[in-house]
Amino acid sequence: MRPIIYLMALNEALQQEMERDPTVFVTGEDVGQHPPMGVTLGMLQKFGPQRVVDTPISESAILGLAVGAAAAGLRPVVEIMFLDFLFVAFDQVINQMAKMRYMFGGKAKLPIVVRCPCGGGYQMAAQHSQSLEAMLCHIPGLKVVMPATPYNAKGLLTAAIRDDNPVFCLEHKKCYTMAGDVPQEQYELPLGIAEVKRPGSDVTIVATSYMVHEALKAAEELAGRGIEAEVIDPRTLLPLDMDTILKSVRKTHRVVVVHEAVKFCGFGAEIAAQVAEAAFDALEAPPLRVAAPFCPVPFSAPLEEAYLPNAQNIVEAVSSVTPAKA
Amino acid sequence: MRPIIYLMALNEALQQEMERDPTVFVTGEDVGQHPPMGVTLGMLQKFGPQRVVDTPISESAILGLAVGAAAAGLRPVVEIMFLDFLFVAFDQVINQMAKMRYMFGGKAKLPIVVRCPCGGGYQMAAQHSQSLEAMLCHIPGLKVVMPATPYNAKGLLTAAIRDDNPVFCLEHKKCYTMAGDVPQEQYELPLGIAEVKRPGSDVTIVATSYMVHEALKAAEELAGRGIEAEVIDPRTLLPLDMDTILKSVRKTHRVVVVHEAVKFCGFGAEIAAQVAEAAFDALEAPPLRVAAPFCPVPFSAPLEEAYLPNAQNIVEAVSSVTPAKA
Amino acid sequence: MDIPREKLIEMYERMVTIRQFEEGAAGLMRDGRIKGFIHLYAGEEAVAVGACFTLGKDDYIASTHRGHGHLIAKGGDPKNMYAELFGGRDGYCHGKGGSMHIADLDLGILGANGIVGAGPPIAVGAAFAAQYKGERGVSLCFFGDGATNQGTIHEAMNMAAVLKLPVVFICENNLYGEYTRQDRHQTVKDIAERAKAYAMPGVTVDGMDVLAVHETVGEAVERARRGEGPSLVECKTYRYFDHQGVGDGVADRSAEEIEEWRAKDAIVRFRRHLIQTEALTEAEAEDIDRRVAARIEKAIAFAEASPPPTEDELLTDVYA
Amino acid sequence: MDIPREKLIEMYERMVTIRQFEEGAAGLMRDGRIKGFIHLYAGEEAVAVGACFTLGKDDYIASTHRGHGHLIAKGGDPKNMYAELFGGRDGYCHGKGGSMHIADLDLGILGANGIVGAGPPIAVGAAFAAQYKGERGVSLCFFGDGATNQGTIHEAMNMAAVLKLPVVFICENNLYGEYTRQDRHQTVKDIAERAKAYAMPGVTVDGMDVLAVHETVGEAVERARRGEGPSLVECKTYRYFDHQGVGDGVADRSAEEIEEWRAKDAIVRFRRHLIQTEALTEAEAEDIDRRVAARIEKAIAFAEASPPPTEDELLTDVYA
Ligand SMILES: Cc1ncc(C[n+]2csc(CCOP(=O)(O)OP(=O)(O)O)c2C)c(N)n1
Ligand SMILES: Cc1ncc(C[n+]2csc(CCOP(=O)(O)OP(=O)(O)O)c2C)c(N)n1
Ligand SMILES: [Mg+2]
Ligand SMILES: [Mg+2]
Repeated sequence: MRPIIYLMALNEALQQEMERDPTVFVTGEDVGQHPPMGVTLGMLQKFGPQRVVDTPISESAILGLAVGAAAAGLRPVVEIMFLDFLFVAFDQVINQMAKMRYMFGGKAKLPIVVRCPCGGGYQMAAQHSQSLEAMLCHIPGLKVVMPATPYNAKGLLTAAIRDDNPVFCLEHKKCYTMAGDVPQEQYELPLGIAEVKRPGSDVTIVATSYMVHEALKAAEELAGRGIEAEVIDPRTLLPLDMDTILKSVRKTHRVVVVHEAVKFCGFGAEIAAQVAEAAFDALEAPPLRVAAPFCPVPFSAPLEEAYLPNAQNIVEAVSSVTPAKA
Repeated sequence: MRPIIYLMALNEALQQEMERDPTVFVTGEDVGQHPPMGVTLGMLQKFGPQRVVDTPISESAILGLAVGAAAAGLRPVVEIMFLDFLFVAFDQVINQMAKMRYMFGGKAKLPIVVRCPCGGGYQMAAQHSQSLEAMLCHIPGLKVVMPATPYNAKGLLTAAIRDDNPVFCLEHKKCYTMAGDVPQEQYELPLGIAEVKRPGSDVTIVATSYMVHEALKAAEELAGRGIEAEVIDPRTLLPLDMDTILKSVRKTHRVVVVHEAVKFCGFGAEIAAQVAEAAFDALEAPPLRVAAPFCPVPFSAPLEEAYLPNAQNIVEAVSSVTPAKA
Repeated sequence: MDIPREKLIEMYERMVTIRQFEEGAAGLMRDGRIKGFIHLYAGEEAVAVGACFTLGKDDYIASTHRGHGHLIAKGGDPKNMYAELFGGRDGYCHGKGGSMHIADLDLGILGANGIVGAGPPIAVGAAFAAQYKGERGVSLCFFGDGATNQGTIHEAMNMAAVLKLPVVFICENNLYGEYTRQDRHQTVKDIAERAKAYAMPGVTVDGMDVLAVHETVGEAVERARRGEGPSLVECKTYRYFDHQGVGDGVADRSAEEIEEWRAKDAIVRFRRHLIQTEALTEAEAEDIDRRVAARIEKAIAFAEASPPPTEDELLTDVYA
Repeated sequence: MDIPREKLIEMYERMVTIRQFEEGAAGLMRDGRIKGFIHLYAGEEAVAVGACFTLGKDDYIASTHRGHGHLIAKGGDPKNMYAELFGGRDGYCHGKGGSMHIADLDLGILGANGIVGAGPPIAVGAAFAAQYKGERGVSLCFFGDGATNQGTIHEAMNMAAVLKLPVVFICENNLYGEYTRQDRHQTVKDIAERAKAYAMPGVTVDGMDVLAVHETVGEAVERARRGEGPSLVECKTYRYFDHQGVGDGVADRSAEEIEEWRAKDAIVRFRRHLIQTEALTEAEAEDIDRRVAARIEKAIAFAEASPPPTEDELLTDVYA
């Protein structure tokens, strides 16, 4: 293990898997000659233009290329430059890659990974800052991961590439330059297993993507007040490891769900609803959600700051449902 | 009032509003010469090709046309032949029409209506049967209505056309030929107001779109067993009238949310989560959801029947949380 | 072009199979024995057969909502196709897909598709795979005149041209997209013109002449196999039924227009040609027609007897 | 073409304003005084000014991610544009949009756009509105060479052609889409070729020559106003900065190529022309440059002083 940054962890996952499996290739806009976020740096030089394929600006054709190539036996890893652009080509996602296997009676395998940077924090405004994972999670046939750390990024991406289904890997821009220990050798983190980032007995905080870090900050502050929060990162949103979440809530009797997307119809609603249903008797306080307010992501720095959920919001939400101890 | 079918109620709303307001026009594939579901029947003859505009098969251009025309002062009513096709052009929905007003600092008004048939039941399989309202409801800047009866269809569509924001009117295919009393004269049903379809004291059933009818059937059957269900149709999903729902739940202490879309990350999660948060103390049983299982809509009749939620499923869910009385 | 007699006869038989399959399907629909959406291919047989007979087993096709003809031409079995229309377990998709989603990757069929314009990018992907693997495979995609106004087709052609992929784009210009006549949905007459936007060959061919289609597509396929990139072939053709369902098409098109095209019927014409060139006798041709009729009849019986899937299959095959 | 002297001078001043605005923005970005994404227009001034000077107030434009030049050309005020880059309340969008979303419907500006290819369908919509209202208004949309591979642009051109709408499609072919050279993202060289797919006029013009752009676009605009439908005008041009941000562009393009284009600088060339034709003296030209510099300096000061929006504005203007 050595500390590397998140984007290099992704890069390493891609490179090692491409070395291992000649059917893996990466494609997207400028992934070869000028990797937008740097995740595919150095790969064109190493693997050549047949396996690191720059494309025209044509998201539907890029995703369609992945669908056709996967159906014909390859394992494409697509980069969509910003998650926001996926919706230009959403048909290929929800009506094609997600449904082909089922519609064809099990006759197709679509081992596709679609990587997309997501999230705000860099004043990129309403069309380059969104968190729209909830839409993908509503579509049977897809899988969705949101790694928050370099270690998880490498392990989940490796597993995603080896998975025989379309997997979306949503990478928060704020995570790209975070450093963390990552083994040099290949490893897989099985999809669908949550991680308990911090044990605690008083409240369960379920946080996704970059919000995991805000939740951990909040937990530190709460600990100072005598409240021990258990922080859970689902890591995979679809399929979702509810067992780990429910086990925690049955212990803490309280839950706060945190994500950067807007609250209304966000992923947090699903977790809150499942907790309310399956752990009804265990709950001693209403399940709460901390999420963005119902507006597009604003450009201006103070507005964007007010928009993005943070540790302080989490502390407040937790405090409102957890009796003070200290 | 006289009984007319749902699709004629929509037709009447369109025609009367076009007579009243010369800036209203309708457009979409074959809306003029051969209205796919019949909603725009007779309109080309009456209003001519400038106001009833057949288009090429180009959903992005159709929605873009609506956006530009609305920004320039018209009030387009677009038909997307099947809700499933909206995702071919989803960028124009989520990144353009929904966000322009906000991104432009309030300088644009986008009075657009997008009408889409949705839902299953006719063996149209995975790409012509979906219910994906939850995706639209996750986007600030949009409004979403799902009328279940002819009366609501006419009133909500009229209000939608007069609204200065993009409004999606999702019309369940099974509703089109349902008859009901509808006033001849124009009327508006304000967006954002739920309707209590049936009063009851033992459990609240919140159902959307065609599921309202299944919920009413279930309520009849439950009444036979001594359980009085209050059935609520939100009618507008965004903005959502939670007050009416919460008032009911505070009375009945139980809630079952019903929709045809798949459960995971469906609209029901939002209602359940909000109820669990805001009426936590009033709840005497876990909030339940009745919705489709997590798979694409299958073609084969017995599979599709097993897939679609129905009155029986609702009765079972309600029974599991409501003590038997009779 | 020298096509061996056996192949000519096979082509004829395949065209007849498509025609009879569609008439059979129309009958089943009229009788209420099958449900859902069907888009019948009758009238356009020369395109599917002319094009697919240039391909081998390892080549791919991507089809459309009007897919039955392509599937049969590429080797699909009417038994399993009908079973799919019935929603039966022996259907190509075990009843889960229906007419708009029949696929068989073992036959190189990437599926019919309910979304207009969705197939071409997928065909481009299969062509990419062939090129990637260093195989000589090609990928062929069908789409209608109406579909050419979808952005996806533009993107697919551009992508294929840039990456020099072995794809042949086959436009079935049957003059209508649903009920909209071509001159009301685009301002070009020959869709082959659009190839210029990608600096690729674009040819218009008589889509009622199976040999002409075969020759033109064959050249494009050979070009693709040689690594010289994609082409666009526009086939002028006509559908006999309504856009959707089993009407006779007169609701929206003039009786004269329909008559005019029926007079050019591809099967009648090819049969006449085969007899004139003595590839076939009248009696042999009738024999084929009868053999096909028997096969279709048996296929329908097989399909109708196929049990529907059971409820416990509802959640299978969502994920691999 | 006879352009009155005042207009020529105004065009020159507008080009200089764009250049200086962009250099000002680059400076602010380098100093860390503004943040976010900016795509600078320097080098392409002749296109925006040549095109927009054919329009009146009631005509519309739809712009791109590289929008500053279009906005200034159509009458946008540098003060409020800079204020937007600072995220200030006096910005065109009250700080909510930033560089990629500046719009002003009162000026007929349908907005910059962060989504490549999203503008043209919207411009088609504004043209529809003009036609619908029976006005003589036209709508003009800008997009890059890279953008022409997006399906939306194909759809928009086809739709405009079918409905014979008063739109002019202006392709700013600056030879690159992000870092991808044109010959790596499409196989045609002259994008004007693509007009053939819609049977509309397609012309290629020297995008470094403001008078040539003005004349060519002017003809297309007149055609549109006469109700004869859309046209495509391709302008060959070049950007001086990096695709995004404030680098000098040498990271991805050869120094020779950059030099070659800088030698054709549209402002230098137009200035030389004005002086040679005695529309302007050297001194007058310098005067203009200084006046613009002063205006830009004041605009930046104004913008920097503009207070940011307050938190209570976060949720305003989501709905009308
Ligand atoms: C994205 C999308 N838009 C619209 C439709 C509805 N639709 C199905 S077939 C069709 C017409 C297609 O016309 P064409 O491409 O000419 O094919 P043809 O039916 O004539 O064979 C339309 C509009 C669809 N299935 N998908
Ligand atoms: C749908 C979409 N895909 C990709 C991008 C990222 N992107 C922004 S600008 C750009 C290049 C555009 O090239 P071109 O159209 O030639 O315009 P130029 O930047 O050269 O002016 C790309 C790929 C985007 N903004 N939207
Ligand atoms: Mg057609
Ligand atoms: Mg460019």
